[in-house]
Amino acid sequence: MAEFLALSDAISRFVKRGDCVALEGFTHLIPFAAGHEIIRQGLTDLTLIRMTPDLVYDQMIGVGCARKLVFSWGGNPGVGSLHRLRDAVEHGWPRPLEIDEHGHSAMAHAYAAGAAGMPCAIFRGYLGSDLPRVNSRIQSVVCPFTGEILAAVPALRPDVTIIHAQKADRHGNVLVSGIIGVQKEAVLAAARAIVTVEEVVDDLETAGTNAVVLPAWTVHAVAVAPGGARPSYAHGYYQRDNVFYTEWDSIARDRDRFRDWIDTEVIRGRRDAAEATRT
Amino acid sequence: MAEFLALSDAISRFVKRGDCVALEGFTHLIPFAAGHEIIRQGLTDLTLIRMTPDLVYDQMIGVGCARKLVFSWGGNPGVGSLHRLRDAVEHGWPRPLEIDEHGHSAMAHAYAAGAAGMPCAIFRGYLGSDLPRVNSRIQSVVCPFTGEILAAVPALRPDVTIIHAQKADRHGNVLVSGIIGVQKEAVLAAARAIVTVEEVVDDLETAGTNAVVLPAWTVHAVAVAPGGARPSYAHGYYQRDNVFYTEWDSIARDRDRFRDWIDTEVIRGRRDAAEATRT
Amino acid sequence: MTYTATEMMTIAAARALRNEDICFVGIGLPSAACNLARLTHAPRLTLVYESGTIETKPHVLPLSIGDGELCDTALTTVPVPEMFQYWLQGGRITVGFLGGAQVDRYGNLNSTVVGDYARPKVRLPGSGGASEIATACQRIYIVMPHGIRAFVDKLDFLTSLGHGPTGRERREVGIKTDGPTLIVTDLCTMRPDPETKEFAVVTLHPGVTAERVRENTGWPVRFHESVDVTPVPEPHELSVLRDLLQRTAQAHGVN
Amino acid sequence: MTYTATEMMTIAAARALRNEDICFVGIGLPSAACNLARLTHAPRLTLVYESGTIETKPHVLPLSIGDGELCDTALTTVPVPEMFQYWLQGGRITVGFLGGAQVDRYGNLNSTVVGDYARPKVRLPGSGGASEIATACQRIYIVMPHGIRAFVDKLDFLTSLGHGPTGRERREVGIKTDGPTLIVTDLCTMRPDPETKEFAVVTLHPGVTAERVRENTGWPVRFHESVDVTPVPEPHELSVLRDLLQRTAQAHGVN
Repeated sequence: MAEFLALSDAISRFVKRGDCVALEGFTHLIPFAAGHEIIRQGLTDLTLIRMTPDLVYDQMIGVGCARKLVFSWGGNPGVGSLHRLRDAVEHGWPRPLEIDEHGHSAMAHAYAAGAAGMPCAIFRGYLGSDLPRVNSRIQSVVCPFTGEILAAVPALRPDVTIIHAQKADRHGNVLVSGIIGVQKEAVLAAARAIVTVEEVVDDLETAGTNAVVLPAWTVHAVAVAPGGARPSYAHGYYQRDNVFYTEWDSIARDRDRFRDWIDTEVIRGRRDAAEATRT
Repeated sequence: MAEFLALSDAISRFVKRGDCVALEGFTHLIPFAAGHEIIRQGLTDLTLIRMTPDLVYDQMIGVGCARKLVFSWGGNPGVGSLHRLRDAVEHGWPRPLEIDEHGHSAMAHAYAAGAAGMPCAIFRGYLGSDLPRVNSRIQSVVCPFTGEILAAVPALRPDVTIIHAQKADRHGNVLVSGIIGVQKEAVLAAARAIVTVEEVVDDLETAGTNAVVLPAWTVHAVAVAPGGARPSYAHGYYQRDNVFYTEWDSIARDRDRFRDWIDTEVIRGRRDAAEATRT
Repeated sequence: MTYTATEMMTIAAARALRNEDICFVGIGLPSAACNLARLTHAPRLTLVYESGTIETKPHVLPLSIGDGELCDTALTTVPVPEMFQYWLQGGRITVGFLGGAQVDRYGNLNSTVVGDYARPKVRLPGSGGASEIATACQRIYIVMPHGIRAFVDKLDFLTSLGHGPTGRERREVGIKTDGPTLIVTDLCTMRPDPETKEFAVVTLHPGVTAERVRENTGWPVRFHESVDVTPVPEPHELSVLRDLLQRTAQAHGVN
Repeated sequence: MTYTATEMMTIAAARALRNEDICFVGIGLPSAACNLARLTHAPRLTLVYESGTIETKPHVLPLSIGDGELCDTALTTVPVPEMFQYWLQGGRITVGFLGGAQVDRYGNLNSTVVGDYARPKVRLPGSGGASEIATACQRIYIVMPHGIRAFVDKLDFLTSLGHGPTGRERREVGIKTDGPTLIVTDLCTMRPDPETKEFAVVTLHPGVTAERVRENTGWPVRFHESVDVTPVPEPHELSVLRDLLQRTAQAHGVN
């Protein structure tokens, strides 16, 4: 049952060194505030899962949080490379990064399988691709009715999933809307789930609709974090900061400039974050 | 691309003798008007697919439309037996009925697999049950990662799916809301889809939401049929006629009384139906 | 206050539910029991119906599993495939209620046919969600009126697995959920032996004799070493249940 | 009107789309081409983005595949698993746009690594949706600027299947969709040979010589027996494209 916690308490209580952690949000509602809190708490040896690592994982990988990355597209959307991710894979800086690489379809199916309590997902995929040659976690099964060979991947079962959502009600029920990505699946697939929200409201106002609602009993902690998805966006609250996404390219290209940015904006930004939640 | 047709034209154009037909709607939005039109058009040798056959299939089976039934729960919900279904299975009246029997989980997975273009669905099911012993269309696959034996069923791929929905817009896009069952999956799994609707509106008013909308290009015909789900219900329009569901028990118990009812209410009711759509 | 055997059965089933439970509810007696629990001692009980309605708080009992009332009063309504995939199979349900035409001493259930499958004497409705509810929920509560044709020595057909034909199959297949842990009838309540998994009577409803249970059970039924009397229905329980059923009858226009 | 090579490429790609198409759109050039088609000759063109937005009509181009603009202007927005299950794998998409760091003569694409997979010289973003888009859509259009490091004799890694390493593998595996039927570059357009599936130049953009295409292609590139000149961009096409890109730059505050 969801508990309302300060973000720093939610992270320290539910995320442990060495955990398998998914911060999801398909371009929309990316939980940056939670990612920054993980950096501030100095968590390491994490296995990070995310379809599109985006800037948040570039930052976490760049400071050395991660031992391994499970992903399907690792770029700066609309801009180019994730330079910290590339530096880790190409040069092992600041530490070597193991990768478990898939396609989007595989990852989406694997989250759905995790949510459904299945050990694996099957789909029609990877036909003719080299990916199964380099990833032993891509296998196959034979359809017992048609003989067709189908791709199989293990279900994703994070220790912790963290998402950002628009609203929670006072019971801790959560509403996600707009581009909803794999957020529901990632939460339901996880052993523990943390949701940061823009605001807490009396009523989600979804009665009788088919809105995407996560009941409070599927979530362990709700943390109020207004702006918690910036520089990505929260539909109905604020827009994507495309200028920052573009600027990130030059910040992340250079190891020193990156470290300065983390120090200024994330580590020393701790006080600002704390103040923000107090208001 | 959806064409607006009279219900009788939609049925005569898209449903053929011997077709595999799914009329879906999980208790809610059951397409009775379309089922009655199939009876009036004297279509036979159909394979009928439906999770919960309900009264609409009791009626279609009772007049002899069906050669085979694919289903997972064949009762009169809240009341008792479907006597026409039982008569067909127990005594071959008015003709023998082959059955392909599953559980709800299997049927739901099989529709989803059909919508997803898969040849089969896998799930954790039928453990210890006798159903796989009597239905050769229940097989298994082994998870290549854990060795777990999982149930497998063939995807459902109806020749025609028919559903009833609340609204279409003038392009033929369809909105379904409330208890949505497997309607979306059944439409997307089918080669052809017919949707009857309560009304046509200028705007579905779902912009920016995650409402269940079927684009016009997934539907072949839209037919306006106000009250087309009666005696089941259309959320936001009218309620379930529980009295009729109860009365059906005594109507359907007796072959003669059933035939009288069909003759009076469905066959001779044709005129009424035609008048209803004219107003 | 006087009460009927069915009221006793419904109330005994309701009492087994806790605030923390997330309950997969079937129509009929289970629905009455779950809503009675919600309206009395377990106001935070979470009810899930297989039609896709999650955390529903119906004011009247639904006649069908997909009545509009369930959707109107739900926290959210999901598609049926999602219900079976993410919610039932996903392992989120603590208690599933089941019944059937036949039950055996190990809590296995038949809701498919009486007689031979290919040439049935009685064609029953079939599994519905039961075959997976039986193995995916943490615990199964069985609610069925006692009777010699329902409490049978051997099922005609095993639709939904209890503890298996010999009481061992569930564990042998490696199923991690508990299976049936309670049977509530109009005569008594029964619990399985921790080792053999055979159900034994643990309480007799007030006024019911052991003999009457024996007469209505198709196997040599065992009794727990200390059989208690089921606590008599409280006036509060009875009045809430009767109000609920009366509201329901009025709303449905049935009787 | 003068125009750039990139404008020519975008316009040539847009012209290949029809009103009846249902298009799986990637970010960048494909998005510009698809929306240009929608704003000119194919107003009923249906655009689907992998973020889940169906039938979207963005006023400005999205910078990312999941911009709010796509959702605001969509007929409906579905979860990402549903997008890949029911919409892409379900066989509902007629045209998929792909690009990559490398393409070979059979339209196979690499968007994974330059160099060895385990010790890459350049770690590229990876497949994203491409490995399944390549086989699930009815047709694939490839849009990539010409260059000797991109149009290669042999891929470092095959991310997304075109017609296969020898042009036969697609058919051999039994894939029923057409695969790549068009490559549009900043120099020319190419189509595959019906038999060998090797891509050959069918039109050269105005002012481009065959020699220049040869110099920028890493294999001995073939030319169709009658190579035409790509029709020059119409003023209307150019002005709609430039308006779109200008609106987009303003909206994003980039440049």
